[in-house]
Amino acid sequence: MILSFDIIILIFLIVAAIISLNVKDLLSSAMIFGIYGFLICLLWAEMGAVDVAFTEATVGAGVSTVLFIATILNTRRRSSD
Amino acid sequence: MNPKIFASIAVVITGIVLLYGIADFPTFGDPRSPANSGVEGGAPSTSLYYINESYGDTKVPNLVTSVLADYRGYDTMFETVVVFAAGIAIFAILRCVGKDDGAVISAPTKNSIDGDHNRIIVGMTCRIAVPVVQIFALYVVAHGHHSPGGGFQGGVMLGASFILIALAGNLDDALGRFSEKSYMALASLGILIYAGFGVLPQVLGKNFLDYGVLQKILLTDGPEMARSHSMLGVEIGVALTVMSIMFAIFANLSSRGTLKGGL
Amino acid sequence: MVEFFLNTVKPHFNFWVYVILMMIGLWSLIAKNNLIKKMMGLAIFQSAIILFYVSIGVKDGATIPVLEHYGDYAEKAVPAGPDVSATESSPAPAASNPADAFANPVPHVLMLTAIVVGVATLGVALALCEMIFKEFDTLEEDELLRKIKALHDDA
Amino acid sequence: MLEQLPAVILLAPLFGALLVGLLGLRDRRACFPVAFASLLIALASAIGAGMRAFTGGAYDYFIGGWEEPLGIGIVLRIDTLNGLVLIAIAVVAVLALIFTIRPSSEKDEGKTAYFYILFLLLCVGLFGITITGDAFNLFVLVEVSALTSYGLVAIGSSRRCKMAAFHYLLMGTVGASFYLLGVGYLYLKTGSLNMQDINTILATNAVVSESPGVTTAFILILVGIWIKMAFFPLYGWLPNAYSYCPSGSACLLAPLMTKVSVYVMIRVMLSVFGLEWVFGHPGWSDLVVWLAVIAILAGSIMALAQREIKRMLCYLIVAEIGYMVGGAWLNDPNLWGLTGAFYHILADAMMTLCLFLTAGIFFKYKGISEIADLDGIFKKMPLTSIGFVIGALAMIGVPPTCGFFSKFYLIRGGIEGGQWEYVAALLISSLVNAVLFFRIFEIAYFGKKPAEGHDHEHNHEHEHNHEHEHEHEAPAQTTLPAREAPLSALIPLLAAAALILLVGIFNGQIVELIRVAFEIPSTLVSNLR
Repeated sequence: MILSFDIIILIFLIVAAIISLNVKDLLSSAMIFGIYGFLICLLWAEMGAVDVAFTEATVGAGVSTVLFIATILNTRRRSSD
Repeated sequence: MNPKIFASIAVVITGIVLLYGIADFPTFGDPRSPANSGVEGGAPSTSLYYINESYGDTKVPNLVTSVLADYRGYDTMFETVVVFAAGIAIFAILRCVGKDDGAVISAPTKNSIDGDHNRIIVGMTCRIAVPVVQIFALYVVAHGHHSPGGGFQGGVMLGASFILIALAGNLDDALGRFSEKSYMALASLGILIYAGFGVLPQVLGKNFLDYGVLQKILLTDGPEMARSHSMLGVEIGVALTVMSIMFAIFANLSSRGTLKGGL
Repeated sequence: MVEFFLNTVKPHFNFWVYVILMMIGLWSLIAKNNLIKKMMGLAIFQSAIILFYVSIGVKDGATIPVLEHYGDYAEKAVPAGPDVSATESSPAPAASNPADAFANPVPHVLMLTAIVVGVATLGVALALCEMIFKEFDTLEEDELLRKIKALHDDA
Repeated sequence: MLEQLPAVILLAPLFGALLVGLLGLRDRRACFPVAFASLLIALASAIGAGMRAFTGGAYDYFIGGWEEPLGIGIVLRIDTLNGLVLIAIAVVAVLALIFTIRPSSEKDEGKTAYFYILFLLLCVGLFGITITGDAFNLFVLVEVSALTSYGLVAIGSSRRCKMAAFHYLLMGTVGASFYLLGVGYLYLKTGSLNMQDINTILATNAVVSESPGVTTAFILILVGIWIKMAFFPLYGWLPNAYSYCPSGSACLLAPLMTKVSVYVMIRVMLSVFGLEWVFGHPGWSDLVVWLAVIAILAGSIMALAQREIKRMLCYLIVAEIGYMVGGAWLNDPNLWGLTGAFYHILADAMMTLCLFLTAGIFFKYKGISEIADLDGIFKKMPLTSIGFVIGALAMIGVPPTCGFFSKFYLIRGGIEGGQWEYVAALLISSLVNAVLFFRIFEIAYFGKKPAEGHDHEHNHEHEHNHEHEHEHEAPAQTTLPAREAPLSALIPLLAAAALILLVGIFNGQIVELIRVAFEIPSTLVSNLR
């Protein structure tokens, strides 16, 4: 664990979370959510939880984003907030 | 009530409760914290036990795998059941057999920028990538004992390779390789393998999931290697279920339950 | 301010961030109008909990919980077992406790489960979103509630 | 072989679900026999495992054989309390399954198999929740039961059940997440996940048990469980989810989900934190009892305002949860409140099953979902009406039924604990139930006054049918001749009614079994005072 690295990723995480929740275009929002997933995966790796990082990379950043995009393409892309 | 005001109140109250609890936490990264080395009055720390003894018990160097698949294997079995249940719930919600809802579901028109040339490039790349992804996924499943990885990660990657086929070509291609019948059967089979490794020791007179006694069947030298091999079997079961369900969820979501057309 | 940060926040920085992330998730879960945005809030909420758990298991200067990455520790560790439990109960633990070289594997195991449960929930929720869209042709909560109320009044 | 029973309880429905997945999708006629057989095996092993605990006391089952040191593996712990709950779950599941034997839907063939798979997996989850001795394992099993119940709510094809299921999913996930977070706080302070181990640490190590982290953990776990059980301010999801889902699902979900959550709350108070710790915080008990009082009153009043049978029953569930939570927190010296609350879990499971079965029969075979349409139903369906009357009398609290005895114990606890507001709320709620059900009896027995106008009524029914066109189970024509419900519906209903009477008559024995488990804590609490 490297504390400065830790702090930087955590701040990026908060930024990514806020942006992905506030973008009105859901497809962009889903992509930024994918970025959030990869940042958090990086964080797990940095904290020594490699198995969790691996799972997060495949599940959180990969499959979740694909599922979001599949749903958004089948419903509506714009959101009111 | 305006949801924003309600949300703010709920968030502030929860935040205060959580921060109140944080105040007396051990310092971040402290190896002597209760979680990392136990407290007085309780049983010896499980964490230290796993680090010190699990290699002797199971001969698996990756502690996460040995804890996941053996000591807490019961959890992992139900985690697989959760995935299976989610898959079934999604089929129950979305799947509509033979009912063509023409009004709502029309095969989405392909993007105009996405001409034939792009499809050839994407298709060829995919054709090269998919076998590599699958081989790597199998490696991840099999090598989970020695390096990060295991049934879940490998299973999700295998599922993702089929999702890749569906995304690059179309869903029918992917379903031609991995049909509805086969993913249902494989998903059930995966849990059956896992639970089977649990029931076999019961037949041999030990408790559920007590792999050590399987040395009689697996013909290993000593219960440790029997545990190690059984964990591999269990991981394969997990991988099968996760692979099938991940692909099935995508197939149902992308085609709104018709399993035709796709994205 | 700086002092507060160094004394109170920095030793628990991960825990503070987890609370912030969790509150972001919880707020959007309740206040956002779009169902898919709600689901993103829920996913962030769950990842905050995972952050909390993983932070529990971190040890300063420890490596990943795979024994081979520490030379031949795996062979040494087995006979060293009883000694370790002896040092653990003593008030001033020896700095050379070999178990300190590895992160605590338990939270990692638990969180593998939680991540998979999270994605399973997400899948079910998105399937419900698609069905709701098919029935009501919208995913905005206020419109949905209006349409459902109209349905109720008709009946 | 007998010592393997705790695992068999879970494995039988699990294998049943997989078998339905393999066979049932090809031939839907295979679904019911497989499911029924696996649940019967589960019932038999639940009785076996329970009897062993009733006669020989609590015992542990170590998964994987990991006994030493405590907490490295996962342990299943069976004592008299969860022995009773196990048997109740198995009985309710078997009866609810018989009710589903005739799926009236002709379309959507695949859904029959999915329904039975979800049904069996829900039973797996509930059995697992009941017997586990590991705090994190409880979370995993809660998620098994939660995901399957979302599926069971959404499987109907009514337009509103999807939205109800979505809200249920959001609330359920938040509740489970709070529980998970609470377990995380506990793990951080104690370094253990085993319930028994945590209990020992909190009892012996004052530094840990008095730290803010443990208090926060308790609050988080409690709030999480309250969301799951729809306790008063957090009940929003329940009425929609249970009234818009198909009758077959409702008969399983309504009696079991909330009751098992109450059981989890009692288990957490009793076996994880310990009653001494919980009631050692002055003011908490009063606060929760007041919340319960509000829950009881609010649930009863909202039930009065409902026109639909199922929705009325849903609000009654909210009130009944108030009974149980309040009873568990009464903190009376002899623990009669806790005893009553636990007895009420069993009693309420049977009562709710009976009433939801009746509501299901009325809807499925007569197409009736509103109270006003029950008009003269007693003459048309005499046997169904017997079941309904017994369920209703139990809900009101008339002596030979179990509802009377649970209220008796709860009120005794309230009086001994000096919580008069709780006693008053219980009595008011019984009165409201009496008003509610006697109003229904009047309509169902005498029929409606002619002054109400026949035209209006017909109109009403017509619209009503129109609305439910999309329902998974298409209601039968309302103009059917007077005909009793088929045996597949009558057997579970009359069995549930008989069980209401049996649980009532044998209340002495059951309460004795419950108090065996409270024995040690009860002396501690009386010493405290």
